[in-house]
Amino acid sequence: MDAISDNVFNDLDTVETVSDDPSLLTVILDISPGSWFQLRDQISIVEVTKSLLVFLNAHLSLNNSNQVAFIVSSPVGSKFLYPSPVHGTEEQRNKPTLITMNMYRQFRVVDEAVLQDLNTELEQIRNNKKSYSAVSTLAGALSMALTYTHRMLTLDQSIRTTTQSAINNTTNSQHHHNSGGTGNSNGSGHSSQLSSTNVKSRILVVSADDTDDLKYIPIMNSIFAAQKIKTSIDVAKLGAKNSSYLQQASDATNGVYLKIEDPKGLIQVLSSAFFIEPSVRPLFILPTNSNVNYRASCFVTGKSVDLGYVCSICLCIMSLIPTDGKCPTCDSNFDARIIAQLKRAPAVVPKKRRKVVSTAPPITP
Amino acid sequence: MSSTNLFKTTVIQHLEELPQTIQTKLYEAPATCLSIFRLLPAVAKFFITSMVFYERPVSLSQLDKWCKPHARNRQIELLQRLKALHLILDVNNGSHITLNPTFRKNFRDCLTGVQSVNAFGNICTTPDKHHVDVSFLDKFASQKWETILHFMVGTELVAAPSSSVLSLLKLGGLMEGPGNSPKNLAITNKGFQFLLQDSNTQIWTLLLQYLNLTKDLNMDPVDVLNFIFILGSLELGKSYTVSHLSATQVSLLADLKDYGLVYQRTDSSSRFYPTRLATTLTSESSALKSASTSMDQVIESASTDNDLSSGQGGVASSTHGSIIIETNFKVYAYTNSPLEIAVLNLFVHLKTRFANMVCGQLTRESVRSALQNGITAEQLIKFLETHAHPQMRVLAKEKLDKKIEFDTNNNINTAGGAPGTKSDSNITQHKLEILPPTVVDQIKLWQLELDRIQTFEGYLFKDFVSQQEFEVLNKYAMDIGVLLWSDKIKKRFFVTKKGIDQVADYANRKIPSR
Amino acid sequence: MPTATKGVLVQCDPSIRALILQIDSKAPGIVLDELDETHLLIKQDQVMNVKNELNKLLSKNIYNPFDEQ
Amino acid sequence: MARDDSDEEYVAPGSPGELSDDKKELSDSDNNQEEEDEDLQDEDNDEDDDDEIVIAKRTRAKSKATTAISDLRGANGYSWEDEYQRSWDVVKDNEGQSLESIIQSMIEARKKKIMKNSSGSFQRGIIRTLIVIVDGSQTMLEKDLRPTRFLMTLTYLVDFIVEFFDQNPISQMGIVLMRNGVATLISEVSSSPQYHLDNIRHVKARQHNKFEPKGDPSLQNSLEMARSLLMYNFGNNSTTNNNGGESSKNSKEILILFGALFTSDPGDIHHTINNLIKDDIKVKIIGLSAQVAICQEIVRRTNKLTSDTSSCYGVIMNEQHYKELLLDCVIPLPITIEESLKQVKQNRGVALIKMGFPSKIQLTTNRTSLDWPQLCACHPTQGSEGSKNNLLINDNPGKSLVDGGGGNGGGGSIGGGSNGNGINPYIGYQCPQCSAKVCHLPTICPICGLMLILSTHLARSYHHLVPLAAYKEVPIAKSYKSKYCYGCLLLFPNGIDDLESIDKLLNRTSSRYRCPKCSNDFCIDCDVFVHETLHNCPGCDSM
Repeated sequence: MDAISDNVFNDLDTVETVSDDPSLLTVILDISPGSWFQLRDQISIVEVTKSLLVFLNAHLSLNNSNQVAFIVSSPVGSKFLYPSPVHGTEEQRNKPTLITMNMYRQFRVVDEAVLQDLNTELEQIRNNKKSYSAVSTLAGALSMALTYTHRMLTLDQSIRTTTQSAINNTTNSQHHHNSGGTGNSNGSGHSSQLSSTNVKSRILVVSADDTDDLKYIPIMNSIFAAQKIKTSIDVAKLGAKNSSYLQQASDATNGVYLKIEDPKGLIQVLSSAFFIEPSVRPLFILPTNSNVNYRASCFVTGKSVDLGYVCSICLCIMSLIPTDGKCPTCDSNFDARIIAQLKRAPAVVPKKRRKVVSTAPPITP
Repeated sequence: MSSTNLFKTTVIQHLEELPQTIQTKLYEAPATCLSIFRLLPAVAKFFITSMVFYERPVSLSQLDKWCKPHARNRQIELLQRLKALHLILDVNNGSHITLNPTFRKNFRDCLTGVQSVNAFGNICTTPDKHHVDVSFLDKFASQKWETILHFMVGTELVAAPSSSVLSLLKLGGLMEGPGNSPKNLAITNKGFQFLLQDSNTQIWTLLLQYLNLTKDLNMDPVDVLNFIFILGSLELGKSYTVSHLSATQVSLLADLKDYGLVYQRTDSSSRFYPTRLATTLTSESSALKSASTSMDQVIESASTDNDLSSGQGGVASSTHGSIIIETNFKVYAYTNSPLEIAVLNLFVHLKTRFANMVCGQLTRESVRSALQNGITAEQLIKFLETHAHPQMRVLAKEKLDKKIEFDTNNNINTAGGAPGTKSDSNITQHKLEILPPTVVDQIKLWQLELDRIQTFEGYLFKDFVSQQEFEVLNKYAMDIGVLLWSDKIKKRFFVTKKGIDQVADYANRKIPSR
Repeated sequence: MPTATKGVLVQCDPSIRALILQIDSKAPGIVLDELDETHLLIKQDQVMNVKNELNKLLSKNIYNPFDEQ
Repeated sequence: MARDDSDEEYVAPGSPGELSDDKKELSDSDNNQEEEDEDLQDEDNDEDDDDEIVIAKRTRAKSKATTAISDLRGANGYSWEDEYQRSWDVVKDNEGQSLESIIQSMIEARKKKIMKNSSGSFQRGIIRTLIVIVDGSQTMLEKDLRPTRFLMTLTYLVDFIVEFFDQNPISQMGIVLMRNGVATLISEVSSSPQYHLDNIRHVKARQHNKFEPKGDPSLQNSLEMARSLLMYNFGNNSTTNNNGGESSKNSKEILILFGALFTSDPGDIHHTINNLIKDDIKVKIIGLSAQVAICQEIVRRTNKLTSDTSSCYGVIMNEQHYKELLLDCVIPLPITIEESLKQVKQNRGVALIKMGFPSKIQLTTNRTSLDWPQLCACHPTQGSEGSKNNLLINDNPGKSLVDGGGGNGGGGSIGGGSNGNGINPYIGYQCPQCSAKVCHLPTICPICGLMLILSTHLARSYHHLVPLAAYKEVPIAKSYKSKYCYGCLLLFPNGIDDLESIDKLLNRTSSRYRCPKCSNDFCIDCDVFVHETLHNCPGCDSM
């Protein structure tokens, strides 16, 4: 076959390789009140949401079969705002619409759902004292985004009988109610099963949280799962500091991480740097403005460490040798002799140092 | 994907050829902006969005920084395209570019939802006495559309489409024959090719023909295009008022009704319903599939028999593939629609027919007859690919994944080192092979076999006296581009039929004068 | 003085050329001139004839799965 | 090509055969087996068939008892022994009950089975060193696995390697080919999956000449080679330090993929077994044809099992089962009670390892990342063969540059030089202790000897340490409190009004799987995804 160099055989190769496959964009907005309070002079959650909605609209306008999801993560819990399973009940429908009726239907459906639910969500946070102290639930939101993405990626053709019709019911009823009884829409409900094998997906995390007190293991698990289902995690970080976990998340999944200095210009950044579709990523040089820090965090103090001790049983990372000689996580007793060796003052003489080293398992001979 | 690209380029091409004034007028309608944006290639979309919210001109060198070196060519090509559409404009002597201000404003309005009231059609607020639901619209659309297709394949016992459709078919070169009487029309090679495309492409082909007609009909092409693009953004199952439409658009409405794009109960009715064919005009694939439409209906009826869940109906109407091809060239198509069978019959040797499927085989003869009808191997392959059974798609996908997995595997240990970067470049090395490669190659070989000889009419010049004489004429023939073949040693060359007069003249002038 | 001969230039691969010559040898008067390895000059009115003959010859060597049935 | 997916599905019929009969034969065949071992070479062809059948039955009985069998294919063991099952036979028409629900519950049952529940916190030897011994003897040319045993083994091995390093990122592996009476090292001990994959591909490419399966296998030779490889990679430490802590944090393992029914050894294999025990090396074996007594002994003694060797010695029944057995070996071995007791007795704690978590160095301009080759301090420690083949930049200048500052760094090379190990020349990592730059992780800093690792490497193993509790299926009821899946918003089917009809529909499910911790309901797809891939409960983490 190689000998055939006729143009009939070459024609296909010259066809544009970048496909216009539908893609799924999941936006995760961290609305923990503490962090946004810090930024109150610069931007408010509502303003950010407005920018994000325009961003979602732009994503929808790329392709009729493109889909979006919107998840908020707050100390109260993570929740889908769109597609929202509870949305569309009678009371909801009678509420005054927040979005002008003239907006393009696909956009309006999404924007309306997000704005309405965001308001109820913010209300809840206001009434919930817990929200001022609790830790971030970003890991949970990421997990939800991944399960949702997984669902969209692997709508199995062979089991169309129930699952797909069910999924269609979800999305369709969605449209049905939101758009005031459209009946069967040709929007996401349809495309979801049409494109089951070639949907591309990505996740955008918008967070202003500077505390970086994310749960380490769940975040890491999410990253690996994202790698496996080939989903990029983009991160737009507002606030003062970089988040090392989120940096790792985007770096490990070929995502875009940007720390946004001026939140006022958020929409411009969203519509350029964060608008690189997964299908065209190979063609672009991805923007970045930070060096990724792969430091782990200490299991005891929660601080990030670059030189630490690792329990050989449970692999937990410690910045200090525990005083009781016990692993804080798995309770195993550490070998006293090894601890003694490690506790010895840092050796200047290379020979002594080698002794320290020798307690580590050699990975390379 | 490939076939949709086909129609996209044709629509875009059509738009590119329009004069700038018309283009700018087009960009005044938000719906049109949105639709044109959708028709652009993915990379172009990115450039546009990155400029929508950026007021200042962008320097080209800045733009270059976005692209990886191997994508540079594509980027330049795209920018040319966008310039032809006048979506981007040169400023500062071509060192910077900026977005067309009209387009920028309207597209931005569209995204932020502040556009004028009428931008996306005017919904009828009053309920319709005659209830119209989505399934009715689907039925209406497919009936209308299939009538046209059936007429083209020559299925008997089908009412001929309206005369406007017929003249359009004739004008587009899809059918030919004396007069406009339906009986006299016969399908052309182009018509065969037309049949193999998906319905979106087909509709666009007809609509573009229609656009060409607008001048003769004294219609404003901007008005027509705007209306077509608005149709693409309407909601299925809703009725819209006719009263807001311009006179041109109202007359257009009547024609679109003939194609099944819109439903209007009577010509004087004050409301119209867009059908699925219309609402998916600017979208990817969810339109009725030309040949598989009827097969969907089969599934649909089957599923109601089995009392499956209610959601099934909607699903089925957009299922696409139904054809399975094996490596031994056997073809199985789950269909009982005369239309699809007729189309298949163009290039498949059909052997057996069952209640819900037909079996056949791709043979040299069957494919040759298709090729002789002017259908290209490329088109056959594309048709088979787009209509491949989902199961084939799934299998192909699995195979591809395996290949990529085997090749890269570098996202395992490089948790830190951006796994995507490498594997992405590798993905491009493998293509999704939905059809068995043997079949694809063989179809191509059959096409090659068909043109084993290439023939050119013309004249052979020989018996030159001197080498110099030969050289002079040979060079002249080459310069005016009519030389097909030449042999310096034997002093002979061959020129095309077109070129013979010029070359003979030249010879007469040169040789006697010597 | 050069002469111009009207005809049809046929471009093909050597194997096809051989086949055309074979056709010519059976029914002479088709090929006007043998130009080189891949080119022949044939009579204008014989083009369809040559194509048909060629197809017949080529089809001989093709396996047709329906022949057996 | 089957249009209907269910054609592929073999649904297990009810419990077949009687165990007692098989067990009787089991003891008989044991005798057979012993004889067989004594004159391994003379194994006769005409008796072969008989033996095979007996042995086949035996393994079948075994597997059944331990339930570690493929549940997708026939439950009779060998798929070809099964009564022919038509997928449509399974579907019983229950007076107009919808087929759909039956099919769905079948699918769910299948998915449920795919998941293997392994909750409960284990201490595992997570830093593993594994030597895979692949049989390359003549028997591997058999075509009972398509296209040949050998080729299929290599194909599966690729999957295994990928999976192994995915789950055990800080482990090492080596591959030995057992061919023509000798052991050949085809892939050195390395922690780079790419390196192994390249070598496997190499073997695959030359399977018809250089690596053609040939001759007899020698277990002893290969075990000895594997042992020396393992000892070499551990030796330095245990001799200098002699603290013995290795046994708990590092496990030394051998996995044999054995197609033959005999071994042809130069010496006493029992001696080798004793050595293996002494060095605390654990051997797992997957047999491709039948159980062999000597294999059983190796497995039993090295794993310190009493009688039941089925957990470490499996004989495949079909291709699917082969894959399952192989992928079972990916999961780190739990530390046996005996060992942990030993630790307590000797009053020796577990080891604490000092590790560095280097930061990534990538040249960046203001906004964009740049791909720019960098120098590094590490040298191609393994796969020098490979690095010779594809050298990006001349090796020599790099050497002189790094040697100037390097202590025991040895020869340095420019980052791209050692591409044999799948190293990206554009990315560097800086040792937090001595600021040397290395080009790949995990590794040991060539300058200061600190173990360098990415936190992500460790993190990949964490889900083994904190397993997610299995979701419980919600019992069938008239109505449920959840309407949709918490993870993916899939609508659940409604409750069944007619509870009486359930008896007829044996397989019917509620399609809801509830997390015991957060009490959120998930669909079967999310359940599988959460437990197999994500290892996070979206519900628990969102609270």
